Amino acid sequence: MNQQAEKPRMPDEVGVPDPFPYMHPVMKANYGNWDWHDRPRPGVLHHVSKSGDEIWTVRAGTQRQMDVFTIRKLCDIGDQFAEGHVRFTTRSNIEYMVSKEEMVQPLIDELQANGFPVGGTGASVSMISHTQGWLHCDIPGTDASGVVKSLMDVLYDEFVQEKMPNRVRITTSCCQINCGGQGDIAVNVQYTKPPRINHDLVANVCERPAVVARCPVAAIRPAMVNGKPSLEVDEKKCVACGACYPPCPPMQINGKEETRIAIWVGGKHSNARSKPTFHKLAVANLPNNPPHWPEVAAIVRKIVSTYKKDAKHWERMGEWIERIGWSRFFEKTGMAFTKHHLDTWTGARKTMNMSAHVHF
Amino acid sequence: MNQQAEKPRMPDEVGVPDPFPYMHPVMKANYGNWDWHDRPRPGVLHHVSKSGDEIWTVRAGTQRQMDVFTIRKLCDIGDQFAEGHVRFTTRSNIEYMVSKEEMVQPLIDELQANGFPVGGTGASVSMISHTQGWLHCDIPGTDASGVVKSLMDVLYDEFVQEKMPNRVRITTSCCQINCGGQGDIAVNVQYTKPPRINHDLVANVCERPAVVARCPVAAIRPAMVNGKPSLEVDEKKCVACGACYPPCPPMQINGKEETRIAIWVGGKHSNARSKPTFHKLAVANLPNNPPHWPEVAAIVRKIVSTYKKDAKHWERMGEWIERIGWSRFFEKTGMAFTKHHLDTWTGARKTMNMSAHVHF
Amino acid sequence: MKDESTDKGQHNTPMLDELEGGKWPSFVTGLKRLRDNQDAKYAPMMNDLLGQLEHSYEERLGFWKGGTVSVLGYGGGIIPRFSEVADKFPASKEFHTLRVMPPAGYHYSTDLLRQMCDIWEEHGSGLIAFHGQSGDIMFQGTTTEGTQKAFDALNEIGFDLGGAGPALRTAMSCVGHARCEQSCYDEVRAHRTLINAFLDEMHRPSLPYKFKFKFSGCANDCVNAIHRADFAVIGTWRDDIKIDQEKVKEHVATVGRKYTIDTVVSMCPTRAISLNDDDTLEIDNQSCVRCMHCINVMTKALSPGDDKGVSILIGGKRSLKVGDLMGTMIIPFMKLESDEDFEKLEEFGETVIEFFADNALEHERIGETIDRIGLPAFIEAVGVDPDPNMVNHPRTSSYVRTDDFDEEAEKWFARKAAEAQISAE
Amino acid sequence: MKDESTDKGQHNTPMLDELEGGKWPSFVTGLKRLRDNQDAKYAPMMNDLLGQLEHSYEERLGFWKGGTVSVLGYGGGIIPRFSEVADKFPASKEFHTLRVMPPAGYHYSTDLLRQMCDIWEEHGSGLIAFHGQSGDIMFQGTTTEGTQKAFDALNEIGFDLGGAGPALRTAMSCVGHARCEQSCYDEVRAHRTLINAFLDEMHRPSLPYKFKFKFSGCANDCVNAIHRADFAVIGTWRDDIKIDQEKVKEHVATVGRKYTIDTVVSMCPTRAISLNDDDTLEIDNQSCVRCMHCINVMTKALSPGDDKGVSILIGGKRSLKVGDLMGTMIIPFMKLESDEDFEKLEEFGETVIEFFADNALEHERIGETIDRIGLPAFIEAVGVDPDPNMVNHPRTSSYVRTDDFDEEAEKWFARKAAEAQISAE
Ligand code: SRM
Ligand code: SRM
Ligand code: SRM
Ligand code: SRM
Ligand code: SF4
Ligand code: SF4
Ligand code: SF4
Ligand code: SF4
Ligand code: SF4
Ligand code: SF4
Ligand code: SF4
Ligand code: SF4
Repeated sequence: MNQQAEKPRMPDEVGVPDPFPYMHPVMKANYGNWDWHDRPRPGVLHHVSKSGDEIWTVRAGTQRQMDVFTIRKLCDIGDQFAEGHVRFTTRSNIEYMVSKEEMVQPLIDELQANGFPVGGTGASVSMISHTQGWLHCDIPGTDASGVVKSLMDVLYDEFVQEKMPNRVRITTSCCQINCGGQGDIAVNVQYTKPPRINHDLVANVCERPAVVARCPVAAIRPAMVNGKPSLEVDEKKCVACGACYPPCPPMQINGKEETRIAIWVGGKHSNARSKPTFHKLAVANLPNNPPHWPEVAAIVRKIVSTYKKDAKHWERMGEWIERIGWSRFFEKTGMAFTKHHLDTWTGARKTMNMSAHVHF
Repeated sequence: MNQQAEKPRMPDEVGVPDPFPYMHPVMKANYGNWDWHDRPRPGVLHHVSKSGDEIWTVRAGTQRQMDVFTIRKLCDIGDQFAEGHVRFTTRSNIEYMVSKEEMVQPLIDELQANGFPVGGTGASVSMISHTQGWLHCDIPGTDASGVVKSLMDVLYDEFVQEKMPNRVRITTSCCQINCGGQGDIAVNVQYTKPPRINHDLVANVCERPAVVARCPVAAIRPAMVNGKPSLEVDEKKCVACGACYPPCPPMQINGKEETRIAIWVGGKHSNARSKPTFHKLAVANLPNNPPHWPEVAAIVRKIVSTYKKDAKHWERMGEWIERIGWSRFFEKTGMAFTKHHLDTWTGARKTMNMSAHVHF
Repeated sequence: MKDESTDKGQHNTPMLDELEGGKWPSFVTGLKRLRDNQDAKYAPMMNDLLGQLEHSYEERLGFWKGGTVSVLGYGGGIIPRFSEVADKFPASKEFHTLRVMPPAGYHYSTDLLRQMCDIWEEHGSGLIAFHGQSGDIMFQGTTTEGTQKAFDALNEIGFDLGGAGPALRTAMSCVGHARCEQSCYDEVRAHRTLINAFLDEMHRPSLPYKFKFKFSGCANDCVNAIHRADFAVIGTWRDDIKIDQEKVKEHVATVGRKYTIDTVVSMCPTRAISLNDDDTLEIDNQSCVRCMHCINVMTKALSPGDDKGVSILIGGKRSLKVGDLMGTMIIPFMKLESDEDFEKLEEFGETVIEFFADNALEHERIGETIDRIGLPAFIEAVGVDPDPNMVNHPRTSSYVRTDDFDEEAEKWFARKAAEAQISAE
Repeated sequence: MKDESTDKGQHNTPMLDELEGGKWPSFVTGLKRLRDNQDAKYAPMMNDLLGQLEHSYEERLGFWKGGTVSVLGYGGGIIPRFSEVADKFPASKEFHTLRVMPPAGYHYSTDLLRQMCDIWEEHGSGLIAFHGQSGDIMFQGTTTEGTQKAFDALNEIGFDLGGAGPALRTAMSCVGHARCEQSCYDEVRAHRTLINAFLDEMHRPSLPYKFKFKFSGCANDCVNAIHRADFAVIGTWRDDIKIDQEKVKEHVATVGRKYTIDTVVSMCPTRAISLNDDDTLEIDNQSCVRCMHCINVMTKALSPGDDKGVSILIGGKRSLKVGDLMGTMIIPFMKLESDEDFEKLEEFGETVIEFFADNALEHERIGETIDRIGLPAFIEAVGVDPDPNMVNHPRTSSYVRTDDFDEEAEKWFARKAAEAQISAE
């Protein structure tokens, strides 16, 4: 900016880096040529190539939001026990690939000794997908890292063993936007009150037409308040979705008591058997209770253990519930079915049971 | 009205008549006490009661729109061979109930001798459900009786035998209102042009706000035409549904060439296996070609024979197509899949394939 | 074009004549029989009717228009038809239909049928349909004058008009209890109880639009109730499917293992059935959705449970305005055995009809009303508690205000506690 | 409340401290390690960061706000964060995140990871996430000044910023070809080809809203592409599943017949699988929808066919405005092996992005655009022919004007004839 002589460095727009320089040599050599796999034990995958090559993968949990010391510790383990190559999974687990079976156990031992749980494979509860929360986001209703840590502490045993009917993929989201997406279980912020508007700020901070346009139920209209241009919310219409808050921070949607947690179940991304599905409301209005969110944890635990006990092998959470019926799901998990569970959004008609299929 | 002395007869509002006086005695005696049934041959049902009583039912086709001579002939047969009790089914077939097995064959012989096809049971093509058409309705685009007669002539063999994978239930409707409802195959009028308005009549005949309200796409607006209050249609919006025609006959939707036939497949009412479904468009724009509707008949025949050859036992038309995929259905039946097959109506999103499930 | 109007004899009907060939019974032949019955009053009418129909076949257009015709004391039940081409076909210039309610379940004695024929030869065209798509006997073709006379005669032998217009409509019920082992309730009684309770709504149309009841004894739904009735009553059961394992084994022995797996096990919509290695069946009744399939296939080995009753689905209709709707499950289970049970059903029917009368817009079916106001508002209005069986699944959208969730949940828990109390007693 | 602002030392974090217990690795412990690394430039920042976070835990509110920060030449890729409580926690008043694209498939050498750590200790907070939900490496916590420096250093070792704002976003691809036998195409190549072709859209945001690609090697969809990508590329195959019947028999012998029926035969979504009496499998490949289930269960006995390629689904997103959408099947099959195949994929990607740029409203995802204009209009705009695989089933509504049906049908027949021609050649 000032009298600096140096010419500013212009970026080298390299784009997505080539992974081959970093890839484990056995994976590189057998790229696109794998034949089958099995899982010798929880946390370990064993892949066999058509060439006869084999590779063992050991998967371990991390806290995702990692300090460099943790990362370097993981590197040390990788250098010492695992040929210096790792990858991170879609769920922020770390994977070590080794080319010899006898390297598996020492690697596991070392990981465990350093507090990294080995597991997350097959029919386990894998790491919960993570969002930013109070640590970094500008609109959060809760803290993702804290919720995830609390839940993973509770679900630890189900991470390190494979005793579920099928994989359980949990997501958290720290506001209703839901960067965490769909899950077998989704722990999401649910706002319960319309935004409280700080009318003094709206005129300066918010592009009013854009805010009006964001509201999914057309509940916002421009208005003059105290002689200044502001916005007004029709509280009868407002579904407390919070969509107006990011483009207009003076429309505060969060509140110490008003921001609540809802738990959703039966979301599924894979196309295995059934088509992908959205998750469905299980319970709303749970308190947003740091640092341990015990009410949330209790329910997640209950859902997981009921699924574990009741579902058939390979049934995902949603498939299990569809089979036994939602009545029984609510009964077995001790939750309530309310009018709020009946969909009222666009296309609600298609969620109604227009058949005589009935579960008793 | 004039100097008539007699007091007018006031109705006796008896409502739905009690059927027991007319019911076959074995049915009456075993009302609510049946145990199992089988079908000894096409057109014949055999029901066994928990009491040990048995009853045989012989089902025969009729033309539904019956002259009294046909009805009396059916009565004669009933008196002579079938204990004087009959019923008509949901599909206008007649059923004779007999209490002894040895009465079955003579009854069948007599029905056949008189031109009444015996069949329509089990995995057959039953009578096509019937609407009024040119014979009686005030808005028809085609003739139901004629279409049904033409098709049943073509499908006769499939009525008298049970060689389909499961029952085939065909419906016809003589305008887009579709009194015939959903069917494994539905043969329905499909309008192809917006209504032609006779502006001179609108003011006298039509309650304009009611007509405007009927349009599902809000394509009608009140307008002054030649100085008279009339209606105008936005032809870009109009989906040629014909809903404005019944409340406003000057909005003529029918035309010698413009009224066409569409064929739909995969509607299902039963809850057996899959939930009930709506039928889906197979082909549109077929000519409305009396007296034999050969283009329609050819396609119905093709669909029926393909289903017969290809489906698994107990699969209904729609279930079969879902299994083999719509691509293959269009391929096997030699029909075209066009942009018009992609739904554009409310809730269309839910008809899209939001999965990687794909048929090749 | 043939010169029909000047020809005093029978109209030429070359196109219709084509429909006398083929093996299926011909309605044209029937119409001609009536035309040719020269002694009968209706012969000229049927001649012109055939003429007009042939004219339609040529022009590919219909030539009837509506109007207003009714019988004394009633506002509905007649479909009036006036010819638009009466100049050419004067004898059939009026050709009204009487919609008459049949005995529930469509049972007839031949004697009764003959009486009906006689009446309709006397006062009408001799053309009768068994039945219309809504289940009416349709006496088709009479004059305005004949309408009243025919009605009087039919009424004398115990028959009444059905519905038309914005009114309660004629209902349908399957053969059910009378001849079907799958039947889970007394369809005749339910059908007659409900319709006869609300006859006023049928005979003096004053509802926002039509309202139809249909009754099927089980989920096979042989009267298409879910698609085609505003109020569908479907038989079901709450306890376990009854299995005769010996008959299961016989079935497997007869049709084979693979075939049994393919047609029964694989076809169960909820994977509730498993084939044991000894060729018996294991049915997980908690997963079973009472679809009827396995019972349909193994009519001897399997049957519905003993704790029978009905489900009620509301809102079926065809496509006008919003598109087709099927009925939505509103009452998953209602016992239907005792007099009180039937009274409850009647009360619920009344509640729903009243709701419809008070809340539907003009020309709006109840399914559309539900669509418009939402399921939660509807069930609240008719006094039904939310139940998971009403939906395929709970909401997927977070766009809802849940600050009273805990109170709503309390209602559920209180209800469940009360139910547990009752069943413990 | 503790008097944090006056305390020159470390903030008390009693609530956060609670999260150091339990067996799962603790992010709090990690943050404290950074705070406690007194030599490091970032230690004060991390102390205040912990302080602000504790404050959030107490108040149950977030205290960051956005702003504008970028690196030279780029318009996106940085998530700027300014503290609203900087008076209390001044050292972390700026705490921006760099979104950096990882190697496709998330492969790292330990060496590379160490380099990244070093850079982030030098120019940032020492806090890194592997990875964000969109797949970025998130270097979290630096000042506006540090942003540029960190970027420069990362760029030097071959890394580039990912997406933020109304722009092309960072993509994700599953491990696929590198270690998975289910993989049906070269995910790395597809991922790099597409994203690197459109980098300009990522680095200089000018689209109506975000646009995400995701790549999964098969229908197991290990990167959640269908729900969470505007453009999902999913591996599939056109020919038959490969069966090793001997391995099938071994599987049945190991797990049992009943178990095999219950977990494989009954679970196939299209009843394409039948168990023969000799414990081999019969698969009806025309009914198979490539769901992967049976292959997942019998990894040794079954595998995808040889004629592999990809399906493309467009329009996935989360719930803003219209509610959640999943991608719709737009290209049921595209071969993806030769250079030309990859060029075609790139061309199609470009067409779609251009369509999006030209037609979407502001802040409208492409799924919403499709919803608004209808599928027929969308496919026409991107030059794709209608295909039955795009829908669960054809339309059920008759509300459509079909007078050009025959011409549309001709297109289909011509297309099919041309295809037959090609495959005959
Ligand atoms: C490593 C990873 C891909 C990556 O590039 O990072 C991966 C790897 C494998 N997945 Fe996956 N999946 C991975 C995320 C996913 C996800 C996405 C997610 O978790 O967010 C899904 C979709 C989940 C959903 O539906 O919501 C996913 C759905 C599957 C399925 C389908 C399971 C089902 O029945 O629905 C399979 C099939 C199977 O289990 O055999 C599968 C199978 C596999 C296999 C067996 C594939 C193979 O042959 O190598 C791999 C080992 C699985 C295991 O853990 O036992 N993978 N897999 C991801 C590990 C995440 C983790 O650390 O937990
Ligand atoms: C960082 C991250 C969460 C995480 O901790 O992993 C994230 C964080 C934010 N997301 Fe997200 N989203 C992240 C992945 C997602 C995903 C998941 C995905 O990409 O697979 C989704 C759902 C899929 C989708 O694209 O719809 C997602 C759906 C949203 C939406 C809703 C979009 C919609 O159409 O419904 C918004 C709101 C918006 O864009 O206006 C949003 C907006 C945001 C913003 C920018 C909030 C805002 O408007 O200020 C958050 C910035 C937080 C921060 O301080 O860093 N984020 N966001 C993820 C990106 C990290 C990365 O680059 O790797
Ligand atoms: C007589 C009749 C009821 C009546 O009160 O009139 C009737 C009678 C029986 N039906 Fe039905 N169904 C009758 C119309 C229907 C209808 C409605 C329709 O055709 O418009 C349906 C719904 C069709 C649909 O889904 O669109 C219907 C769907 C069934 C089913 C379900 C089949 C399926 O797999 O989807 C069964 C089960 C079966 O076949 O075992 C069934 C079974 C039966 C059984 C076997 C019940 C029994 O145990 O007695 C009866 C003999 C069936 C046969 O024909 O072999 N009935 N049945 C109707 C005869 C119509 C006709 O003449 O063709
Ligand atoms: C006669 C009959 C067809 C047949 O030949 O069987 C029939 C005939 C007419 N129907 Fe219908 N509908 C008949 C059963 C049905 C059914 C089937 C059913 O009840 O199961 C349906 C579909 C189910 C439903 O209720 O939606 C049906 C759906 C309609 C509709 C569309 C209603 C909707 O909401 O979509 C109309 C239009 C209207 O009411 O405005 C209609 C209107 C008509 C009118 C009154 C046309 C008009 O507005 O002038 C027809 C009089 C024809 C005539 O001259 O007799 N008809 N109509 C059926 C009644 C006979 C009977 O009483 O037994
Ligand atoms: S879910 Fe909401 S609060 Fe959490 S990171 Fe995403 S946008 Fe931010
Ligand atoms: S919270 Fe949602 S519904 Fe309420 S005003 Fe804001 S955008 Fe509209
Ligand atoms: S389908 Fe149309 S034309 Fe036919 S009877 Fe019904 S309303 Fe009349
Ligand atoms: S035909 Fe249908 S869409 Fe067209 S103007 Fe009439 S009611 Fe409206
Ligand atoms: S609906 Fe059920 S009870 Fe009624 S006839 Fe059909 S199969 Fe029997
Ligand atoms: S009735 Fe239907 S759902 Fe129940 S076990 Fe039989 S096939 Fe399965
Ligand atoms: S999506 Fe398919 S190919 Fe990719 S890792 Fe998962 S199972 Fe393997
Ligand atoms: S891949 Fe899926 S659809 Fe295909 S045969 Fe296997 S289980 Fe069935």
